[in-house]
Amino acid sequence: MTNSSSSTGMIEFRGVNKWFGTLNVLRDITLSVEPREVVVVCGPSGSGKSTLIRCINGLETIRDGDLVVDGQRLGDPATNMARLRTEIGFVFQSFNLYPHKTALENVTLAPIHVRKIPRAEAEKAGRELLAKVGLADKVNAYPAQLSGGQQQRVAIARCLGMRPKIMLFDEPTSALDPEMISEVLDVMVAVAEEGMTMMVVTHEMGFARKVAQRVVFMDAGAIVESGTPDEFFSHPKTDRSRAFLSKILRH
Amino acid sequence: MTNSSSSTGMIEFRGVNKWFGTLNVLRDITLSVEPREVVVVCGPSGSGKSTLIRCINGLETIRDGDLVVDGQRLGDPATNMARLRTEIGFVFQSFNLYPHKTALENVTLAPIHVRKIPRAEAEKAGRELLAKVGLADKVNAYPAQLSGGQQQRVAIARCLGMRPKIMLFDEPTSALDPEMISEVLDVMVAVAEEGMTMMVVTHEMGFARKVAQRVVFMDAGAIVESGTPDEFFSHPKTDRSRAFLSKILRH
Amino acid sequence: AGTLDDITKRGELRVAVQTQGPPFSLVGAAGERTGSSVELAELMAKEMGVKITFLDFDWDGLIPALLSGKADLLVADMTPTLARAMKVAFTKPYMYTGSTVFTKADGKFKSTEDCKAKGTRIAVLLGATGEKEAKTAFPDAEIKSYKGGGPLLLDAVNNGQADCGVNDVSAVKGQSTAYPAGSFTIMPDMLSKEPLAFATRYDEQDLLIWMNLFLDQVSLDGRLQKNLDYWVNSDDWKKDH
Amino acid sequence: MIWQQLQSLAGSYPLALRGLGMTVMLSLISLVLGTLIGFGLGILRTGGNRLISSVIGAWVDLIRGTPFLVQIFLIFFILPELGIELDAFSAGIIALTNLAACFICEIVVAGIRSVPTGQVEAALASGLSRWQRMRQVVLPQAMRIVLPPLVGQYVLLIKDSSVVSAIGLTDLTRVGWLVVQRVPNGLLVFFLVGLGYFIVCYPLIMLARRLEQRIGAAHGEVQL
Amino acid sequence: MLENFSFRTIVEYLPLFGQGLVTTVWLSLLSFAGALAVGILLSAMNLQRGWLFRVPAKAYIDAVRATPLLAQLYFLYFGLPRLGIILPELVVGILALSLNSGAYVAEIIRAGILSIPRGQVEAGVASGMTYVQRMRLVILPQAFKVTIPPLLGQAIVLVKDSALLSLIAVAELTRAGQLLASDRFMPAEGFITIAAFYLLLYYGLKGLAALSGRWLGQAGART
Ligand SMILES: Nc1ncnc2c1ncn2[C@@H]1O[C@H](COP(=O)(O)OP(=O)(O)OP(=O)(O)O)[C@@H](O)[C@H]1O
Ligand SMILES: Nc1ncnc2c1ncn2[C@@H]1O[C@H](COP(=O)(O)OP(=O)(O)OP(=O)(O)O)[C@@H](O)[C@H]1O
Ligand SMILES: [Mg+2]
Ligand SMILES: [Mg+2]
Repeated sequence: MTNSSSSTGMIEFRGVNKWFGTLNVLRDITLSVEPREVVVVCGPSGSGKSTLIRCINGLETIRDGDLVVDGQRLGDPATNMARLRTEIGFVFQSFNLYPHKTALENVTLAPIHVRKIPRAEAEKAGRELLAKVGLADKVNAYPAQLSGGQQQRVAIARCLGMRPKIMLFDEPTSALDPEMISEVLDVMVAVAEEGMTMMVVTHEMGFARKVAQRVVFMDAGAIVESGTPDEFFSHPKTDRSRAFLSKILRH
Repeated sequence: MTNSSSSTGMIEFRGVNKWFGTLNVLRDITLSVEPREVVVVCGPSGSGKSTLIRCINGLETIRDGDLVVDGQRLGDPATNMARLRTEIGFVFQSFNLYPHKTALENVTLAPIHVRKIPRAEAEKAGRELLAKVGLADKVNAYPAQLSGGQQQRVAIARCLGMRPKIMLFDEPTSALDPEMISEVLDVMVAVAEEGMTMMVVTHEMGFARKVAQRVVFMDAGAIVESGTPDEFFSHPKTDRSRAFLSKILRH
Repeated sequence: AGTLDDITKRGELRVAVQTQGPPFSLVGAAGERTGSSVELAELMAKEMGVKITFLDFDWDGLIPALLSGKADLLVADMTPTLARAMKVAFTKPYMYTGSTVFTKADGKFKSTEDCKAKGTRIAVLLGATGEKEAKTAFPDAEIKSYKGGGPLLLDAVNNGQADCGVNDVSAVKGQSTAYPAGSFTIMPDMLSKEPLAFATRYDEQDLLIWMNLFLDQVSLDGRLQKNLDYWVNSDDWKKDH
Repeated sequence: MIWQQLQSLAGSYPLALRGLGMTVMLSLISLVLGTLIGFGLGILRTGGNRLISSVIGAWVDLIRGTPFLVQIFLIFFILPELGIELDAFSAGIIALTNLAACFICEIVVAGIRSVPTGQVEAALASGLSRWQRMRQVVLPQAMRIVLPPLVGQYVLLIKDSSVVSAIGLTDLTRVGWLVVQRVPNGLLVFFLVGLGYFIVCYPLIMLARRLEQRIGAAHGEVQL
Repeated sequence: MLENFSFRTIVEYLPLFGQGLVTTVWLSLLSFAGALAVGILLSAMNLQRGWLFRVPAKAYIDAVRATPLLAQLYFLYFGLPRLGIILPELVVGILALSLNSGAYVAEIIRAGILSIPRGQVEAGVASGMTYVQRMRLVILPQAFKVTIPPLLGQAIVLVKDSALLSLIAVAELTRAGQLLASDRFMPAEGFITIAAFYLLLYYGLKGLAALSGRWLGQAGART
């Protein structure tokens, strides 16, 4: 905590900007996520949601502004990124399962090698997690042998298995059917209630209403609106969010 | 049409079974899709939906039963699969864009080389299609430079660009936000109204209600129920589908 | 201290050889190293009262071995040309030989004159003196320089890839014995007369003087002639190796 | 005549065995060492340190770009001028190991670069250390790309080991040259030499194929 | 050997080195073109599902890879005449190098093709492309990128292997150095000059590989 800041935020964006070539993909992002808070990020496709949460564990570098995670400033030479990342779980939009490892191995790899949990114990926990997301019978299947939704559930289990302080989910239920969505969300809710900090990119408004303390709405790289789910859904403040919400409700 | 059958179905499954090792992923599927019909396939994750539609263009082979598409029996030596496939568009659950081609090239590749459409014409059509799915400004971007939802829209445009007789969509809107979903579905609806035969794996019940003539509900490799959207949503016949629907509605 | 002192102190004479084939240097059926030059070198070590160590290099490694001091002297059927002598010190010649022309016995090339026809394919060894002589003797012919030893030339002529071969006469005689008798016609006339000598370095003057003396001695007492008669001038060696 | 040649050849079998032994020893030692060093160099080279990476790159280029014969000459004949005296066998091992390491380095680099970035990101995100990322995620996937050319390289190196005859080691090829002087049937002699190499190399190729199939099966092999 | 290093003699021999270099270059170019052709053919055979093409291709690849070029050269140069086929040295040389390198190229191409994700093949199949179109438009362009570094490696091996052709009387670069070594007894001058020329060729090849990589690779690196 050498470079801790005055704020108590678990994740602190202060005037963050990012460019891809000439595209200003994150514009002046200022956002503070408190410990134990659950934040839902939504917004149109291409608005920069994935980029936003990829910045938090340093998969993307930012051009200017400060980003402080768990008291440590990213980009600071004193920050041990590998250590920090063990405290941040991440579920990728495209899963990124390890193709050469079975479902169980995908889940236990980091616990065994990073957390140094004994193999037997890690495997027991891994099996339980996979069972929780409905994959008890696919423990030994390779990713290529799994359906899209099954792969996504392995990815979620892989993240949960690390028991990090912060969890970042990038559209974690996109490949799931409604039935499975609610089961997986239940697992996530249970985790959230254990006191984890979560940022979830999702358009599952049911989930947002149920567990989120805050909804952040992004458009064209900027945070357009941010508020409690109630505020956001019932009294959207900007035209942009009203338009977005009307589509959801209509549909 | 040497091996045409008595039925007029555009896609005809007759007692189809498929195994992956010991797993009976498709059980006794019998299903007939009429020309110009739009069928929505839904069901829990891992129930065999992707496998079902992958069989239709021969990406998976079946063990027994008959599968007749556009009057041609799959697996029959007389069937020219490459020819047949030019009439079947397919949108993959995992997109499978060509990473070495730009968005536009992804869309025009098959029209130019398979349909032999002059390049200029194909590119004009491609640009229009990409604009329709909201990607006018990403025409020259490579897949790696696109967000998840943008990739998915390129995949849809790539399929539409072939103007096939039959279109198969595997969760075509999973990576999209609600706003974009409705826009893309509008494009698909417009296409459907031009008289295409469509099978769509999706859990967008809005889409199902709006354009589907029929909803097929699968579980554990078998078709559990099949009926008009009205019948299915209002009066599900089986316990299984009732349970599934209750989750959707609750959530 | 001179080279001879070093050799005495070491108790070992290090001789670089190239196992290029009978009759000068070869490996017998049982794997033993032998041949005319090899026996002469052994004789040298005996006279010095030290043991001998052969370092077996192929052609590419032979001169570096001498120049880098890995070997004290170099024993191979080497022609002491003036150009070469700019780099290494040769002893006085211990025998004379020369390049000769050979052809396949049942072929249409019967004499050296036949081989001078335009377009004749002449096989020679890369870098050997025969290569140069062939160029002057057969200006209209096509010279093919092979690498890898005399037997390869015989093989090439025998197979019809070349019409005539040019190589050292002793080598040709020695090596053709491995073929059925009468496979080759070896022309009696020689293209040239060339000396053969041992080589050492110019910074080893003492060794050079000693070797020259050695050659004088063995030719006086007949041991040189005995060696050459056994190995070069007859097929006697074939009985024993 | 053939019969007589065969008889003469049969007599040379101790020599042939010695040559084969030399070839096997030289290649075995230098392949093992070369693989270890080559993987190390490859990993270092992709490790992100500019300086290390370009130094390795320059060395690899130098070695890959020049004939092996010249390298072995420099080690055996020129190094002594700098006071490093080596016997022929050590010089051969050092030269071959260095050659192997450099070629394998390039192969490993290409393999590592072929692993999709998403995989590295997934490993980063779960906090695996640099070495764990390599060991658990990147290398196993890179091996698919690496294995075929790696074995190709092994086999090439076994054959390259014949160059050591230039510094006086009697390997299998050299034995061929020695024998052909007494048995002037190059075709036959070098057929047998070829056979000798085949006996050494073929099991290696088979082993690689087996491994490749195992890796491939786990990945869900492409059906073209 | 180095203290008396004579640049003057090297300059004297430069024309000879020049000729050798030219021979090595065009010989290697032709042989590599041949190797690519042989390699593509073999890998296409090797990737067939039926055994009729696959088995002979595999057998050929294994046999060539497991035996030294020297033996193969012997077989072609001295063996073919026994069957009544006498070819000029250069033809035999190019043939031997092509056939030899082709086996390695085949393995490299196969590995490159197998590294393409299955989804890519399926995308091609699903849009009705024929096998050839799929290969040409989807698989090979992606495979080539993975393949270029090992192909470069093979090209270098081939260029250096071409030195073996001096065995059958083809006058290439290495021979020029050997002449200097055996006429003048200046091995250091001879061999170091050869090395410098080969290094030159190597960087040339590397530049070409980088160019073709950029040309084929464009930007689509990840996913
Ligand atoms: N190559 C394979 N080998 C073995 N099993 C497989 C293979 N591909 C799919 N399966 C299994 O077949 C079943 C059906 O898979 P399928 O992809 O059709 O499901 P799905 O209905 O599309 O599911 P989702 O909605 O999650 O995409 C799953 O249980 C899956 O694990
Ligand atoms: N590597 C890249 N190079 C250039 N542009 C990129 C790159 N990655 C993303 N972009 C662009 O940045 C913008 C934001 O991308 P991002 O992935 O963050 O969107 P998103 O909000 O997650 O969208 P989606 O909901 O579709 O996943 C998009 O317009 C995308 O095209
Ligand atoms: Mg995204
Ligand atoms: Mg699916």
